[in-house]
Amino acid sequence: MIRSTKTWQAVALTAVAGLALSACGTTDTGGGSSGGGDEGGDCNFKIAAMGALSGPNASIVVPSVDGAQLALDQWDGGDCTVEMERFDTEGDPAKATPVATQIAGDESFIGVIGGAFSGETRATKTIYQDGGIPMISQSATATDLTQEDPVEVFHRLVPYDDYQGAAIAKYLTDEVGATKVFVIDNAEAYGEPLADRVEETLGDAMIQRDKTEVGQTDFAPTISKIESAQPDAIMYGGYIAEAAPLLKQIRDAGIDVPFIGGDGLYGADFGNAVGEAGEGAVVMCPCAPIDESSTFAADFEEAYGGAPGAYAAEGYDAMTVFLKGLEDGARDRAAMQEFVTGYTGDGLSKSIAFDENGDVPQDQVSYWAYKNTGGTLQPEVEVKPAE
Amino acid sequence: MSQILDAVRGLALGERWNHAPKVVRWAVMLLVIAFAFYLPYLNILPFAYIRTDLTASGSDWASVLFLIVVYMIVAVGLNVVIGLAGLLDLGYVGFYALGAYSVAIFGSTNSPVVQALQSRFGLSEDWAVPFAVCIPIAILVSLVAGVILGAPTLRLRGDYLAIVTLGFGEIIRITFRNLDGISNGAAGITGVPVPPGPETDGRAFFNTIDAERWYWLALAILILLIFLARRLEHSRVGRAWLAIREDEDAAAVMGVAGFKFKLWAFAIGATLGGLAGLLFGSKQQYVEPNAFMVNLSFLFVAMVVIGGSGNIFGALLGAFLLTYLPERFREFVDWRPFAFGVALVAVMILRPQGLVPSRRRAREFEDRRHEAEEAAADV
Amino acid sequence: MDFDALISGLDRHTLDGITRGSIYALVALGYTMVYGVMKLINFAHSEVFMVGTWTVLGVYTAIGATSGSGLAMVIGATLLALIAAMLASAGTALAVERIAYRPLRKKGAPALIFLITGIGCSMVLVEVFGQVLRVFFGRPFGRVTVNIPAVLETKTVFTIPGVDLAVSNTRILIIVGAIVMMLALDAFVNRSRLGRGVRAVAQDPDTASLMGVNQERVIMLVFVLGGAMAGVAALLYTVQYDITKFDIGFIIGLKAFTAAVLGGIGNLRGALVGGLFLGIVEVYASAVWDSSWTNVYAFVVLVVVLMFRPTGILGESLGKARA
Amino acid sequence: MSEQRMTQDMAEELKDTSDHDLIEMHTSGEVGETLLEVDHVTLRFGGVVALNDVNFEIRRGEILGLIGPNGAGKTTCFNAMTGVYTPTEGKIRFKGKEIAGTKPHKINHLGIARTFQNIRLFPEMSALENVMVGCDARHKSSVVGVLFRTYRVRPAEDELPESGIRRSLAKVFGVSRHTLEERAGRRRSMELLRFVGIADRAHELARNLPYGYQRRLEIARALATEPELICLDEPAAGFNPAEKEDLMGLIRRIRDLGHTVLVIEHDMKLVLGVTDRIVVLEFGSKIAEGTPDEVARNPKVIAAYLGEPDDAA
Repeated sequence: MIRSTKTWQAVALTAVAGLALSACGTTDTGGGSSGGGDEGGDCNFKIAAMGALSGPNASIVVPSVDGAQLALDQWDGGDCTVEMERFDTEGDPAKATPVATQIAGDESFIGVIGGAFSGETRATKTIYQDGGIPMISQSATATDLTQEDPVEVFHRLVPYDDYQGAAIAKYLTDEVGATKVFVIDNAEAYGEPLADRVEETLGDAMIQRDKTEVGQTDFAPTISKIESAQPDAIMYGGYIAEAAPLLKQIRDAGIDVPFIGGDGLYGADFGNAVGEAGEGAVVMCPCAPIDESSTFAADFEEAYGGAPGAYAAEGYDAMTVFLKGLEDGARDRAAMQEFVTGYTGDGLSKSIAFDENGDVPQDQVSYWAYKNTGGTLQPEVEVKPAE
Repeated sequence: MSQILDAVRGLALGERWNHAPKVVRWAVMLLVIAFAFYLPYLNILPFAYIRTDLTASGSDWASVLFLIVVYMIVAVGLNVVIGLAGLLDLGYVGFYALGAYSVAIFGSTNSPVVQALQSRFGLSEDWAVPFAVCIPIAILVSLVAGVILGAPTLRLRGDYLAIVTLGFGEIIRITFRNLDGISNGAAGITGVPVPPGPETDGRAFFNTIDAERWYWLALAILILLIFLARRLEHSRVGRAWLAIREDEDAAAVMGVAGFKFKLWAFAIGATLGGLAGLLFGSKQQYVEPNAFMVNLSFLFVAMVVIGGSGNIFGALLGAFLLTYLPERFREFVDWRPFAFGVALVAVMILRPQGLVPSRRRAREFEDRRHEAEEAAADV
Repeated sequence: MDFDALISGLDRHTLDGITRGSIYALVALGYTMVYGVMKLINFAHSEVFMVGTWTVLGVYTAIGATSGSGLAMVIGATLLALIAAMLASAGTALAVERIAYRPLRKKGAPALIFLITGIGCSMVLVEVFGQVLRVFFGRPFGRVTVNIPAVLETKTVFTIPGVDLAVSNTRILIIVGAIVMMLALDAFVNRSRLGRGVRAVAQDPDTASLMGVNQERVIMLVFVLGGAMAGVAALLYTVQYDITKFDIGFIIGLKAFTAAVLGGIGNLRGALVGGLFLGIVEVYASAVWDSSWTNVYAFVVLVVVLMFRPTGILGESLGKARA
Repeated sequence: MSEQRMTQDMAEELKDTSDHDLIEMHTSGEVGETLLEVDHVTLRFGGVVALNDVNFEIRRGEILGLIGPNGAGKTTCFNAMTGVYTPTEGKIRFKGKEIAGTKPHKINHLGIARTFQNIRLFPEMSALENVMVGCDARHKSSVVGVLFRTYRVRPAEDELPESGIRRSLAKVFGVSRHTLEERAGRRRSMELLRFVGIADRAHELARNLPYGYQRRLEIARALATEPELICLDEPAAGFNPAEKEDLMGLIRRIRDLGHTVLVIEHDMKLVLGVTDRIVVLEFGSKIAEGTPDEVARNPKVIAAYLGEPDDAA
């Protein structure tokens, strides 16, 4: 309700400013809200969280946005009033661009948490760059986001997929001792490059590669390829929806070799989807187990009624970086951008720093292998692919 | 709802419009167009409430308007195929994808094809096919695709055509997703070129922030296309399409070259779809295969049907509602698809002839309803 | 390209293809029957199947069946799940018919309107499981993949001698189940009085109604029968794949519809032939190349077949063959 | 022309400015020469012989009747002549050119038009539009021409617009063929509707027209394609005697316009009254041919129609 009165004011204001069309740019409504910021001192800002909050992939994104909200709720802002606005993109780049244009055009936004997925980030990072608004992604891991035409405003708390592929390969050779790995991917923007990188790192230790389709549930052709290849480990680059039936069918066929997937499988949903067949399956994730002494898990559970899901800690950290920036006196986007780029500090998920591309510095890249035990993912071992 | 519509009908707008002098009609049309161009700045209460950026978490109004107009172009094209020629095309997204990908593959410096051309002919790394050349390429590619798809399949009966075209849409998407060496596979292509224009404020004229310029561009194209589509509709060609839709065999005996005109309908529809895709890809500056899923084809068909099949203005209204409403009511996040489904079923049951049916279709509909009622009464 | 893999494992791939195709075929029956009688593509049919898979999960949960249950429990749970899935799917199909299609029929709406309404119904049903039920009941509803306990555990029952092909109990159940249901349905339509009504309406609705066939009843019947077959498919599907998901019907529905057209839409035996053919083609092609092109294989085969046989492999025989 | 404009133009069109020049056929052929030749045609479906060595010709400018009892093969013969069936043996030639295997719309372009026994109009198009579809068969404007008005023609003096600027523009740039064709097609269609006597309901949907109007609309639509040969398939079906009388007059007037007419009819009285020559079929074979008088006296024909020489079905 408060919001709507504010909107009325904003609209009225711009309406009075008249039909001098040339004067009001696209930012007119947004400009109004930021004008409203004057009433609460000079520190009245909004932070946007952009990602798939609805649709089939929401479960990977919502916990991280909840984590960010938790960080904001726990923050004592002093003079500052900060609000977080959630922008739903359904994970669809086409739906993300209007959102990004809106955020970039509204000066009261000082930072963006997201994009949660690589596709929408790819589609929107130039918009944020044009708007000069810093972004911290909690989970977009595509390599090209920073390695090909990087933009200054983009930062991320997770290392990119090249490292993940290397980490998986390293785990397979060092921990499993595999020499004949069967690599499968889902032919999508996430799974395929990941599997490519695993293949590259494994070299001769990979015996065969196969591709599947999103939405597929019958993997018989892949199973028969696995049977004749006789691998000693199987790697899958893809998401839970396909991994669950795939793994079940692998086990049904009596193939008992270790199964490992990327962070696309990370989350409580994996155990639910795969059932008993998933026992012992390994999921590689850039997310470190949360320090047991921290109250984060308990707080999160209290606030949102469930254990912190995928990237909740990263979401929390992303928000924390922006809030620290405000504490530090950053009062506009440029200052915030400068602050974020130079930020170092311990976060919930890891110690945070950004290199010149906005990536996690190479020496801090770390992965954890989680083993699915009794339906939940338990941390097994840390893997540092860059070493 | 039907009461409201009846009340609107009571105003007899159509009658008045038809009897208004030509000058008045032109003036009204110009006013409507001027208003459409003014829309991004609409801030007068209470009309400003149609904006999508007033609520928290809203999206940029001009960007939404742009998307609406792009989908309107799609609807105008699909209306030719479905509404006029009566061909059920469930793979329209394929042409939309082809348009978007054509401009990306030839115009982006990040495209594997452009890079291959660069190294083959020793061109600089900044070289790509100019945007102005990409437009005819995109149009030609979609047109040719329309003909290639149409030529073998248009002899099939309606329902078979539906599944074959649906398959075509999927084939296009999967091919773009899997061919890494041409379309950069699943990652898609970034750096899709934008139309040239004078630089303002250190940014390209068509940039990612000033979405209203994109909207105006698309709107201008849309108006031109509506004008052309109406020319077709009220010509020998449009009559041939209707005749084919009504009774293909009788039309053939009356000298209508059925296959030729169906192919034209398909090719014209494909071209418009490609043009819309081109605008979309260019504004987005990024194309990826997942933007072109089958569901989008269903959405397109729903636009044409819900507005009133066979009537350009119905199709425009359908495109507007189905694009605008989900954006306007973003706060309902996860409930939107459910509401969309319920609304679709409800509208179809309450108003099966569409919201603004063509007068022709409306009459046809009344007659059929009477027939159905009489048949029911007989039993 | 690996044709050797295809040739050397031909028996195996054929069995895989038949398994996959059996499910397509059962779902295809629903499309084909409704089409045969109403000349309508029932786009909501994929969700009728989806509802069936959730029903199976519900039954297992309710009676506490898990993998490793005793033989009596396995048989009891499977039979109960079968009946429940058939009822639920048939009920859903009937509900769609009553709520959505019937008013349209009364108003004499053109085919396109039915199509869009079907798509709308499909969205509603998907969202009921993906959103509405989740809001009220929480998990397992929602937009995630859900495990269904493998009550009937996969075991190799026998090995075909000579080719050394292991055949599991679940495969036997799927293939035999599908074929038995098909034969039963075929016999029903061809032999029974109700079935004659179905054929009469399919051939000529006007004449049929003059002959005293109640068209409304026939329409209800085909929705119920098609729905029940989708329910059977749902059980067999869960037996083989052990999962469900709110949008699981989409791809199966698409393939089943393709299979129906491939075999000759409106033709019951065509659904079987089309389903098996499509399943085998997909598996063969995936063995030679990979599965990321699966849908392309399916649709290319469809186009090629339709170019040579414009009304599908067996033609349209439930209704009269139209040129 | 837009649908809206139609309402305004309606009044003008309804004015009876009968102008037969618009709809007259101008052919180069000579009256009496062979137009269509059915040359020993046999047609079998599986084991059934539908036509057995049927042999006759249609001469330019005549009204030929094709009669026979039900199932005699009239419609089969008719379908073979309009390209629906290909003869098993024998040839069908139109102006010396074999027509078997030619697509229906090409046959129309050759100069053969037909009506249907069970009326097949375009029900959701107006009567005028139905006829305009027929006119379009002779029109040339292409899709590109319609879209961009590329093909310009220099209009005749009386085709120029009246007002000043438009007139000068038209003089300089010409007028698009589409515009001229559209205008001509419209006028011709109206004239045809007047000719068959249904101009008063030109703007009504075909499906809403009364039965008799629909029959006559079908004839107008067929005439619009400027056929040298027009085939009427049981045009009197369902007509009362007065209507039949009108129809006979219409058929004669069609011939007077320059068309050759083939009438397939059940009704002996109508056929005897209007035709120049008659071909009689029975069980797929020709049993008689000649003038109405000859045929009426032919014992085989009388036997075939035994008991119903004046079939008024």
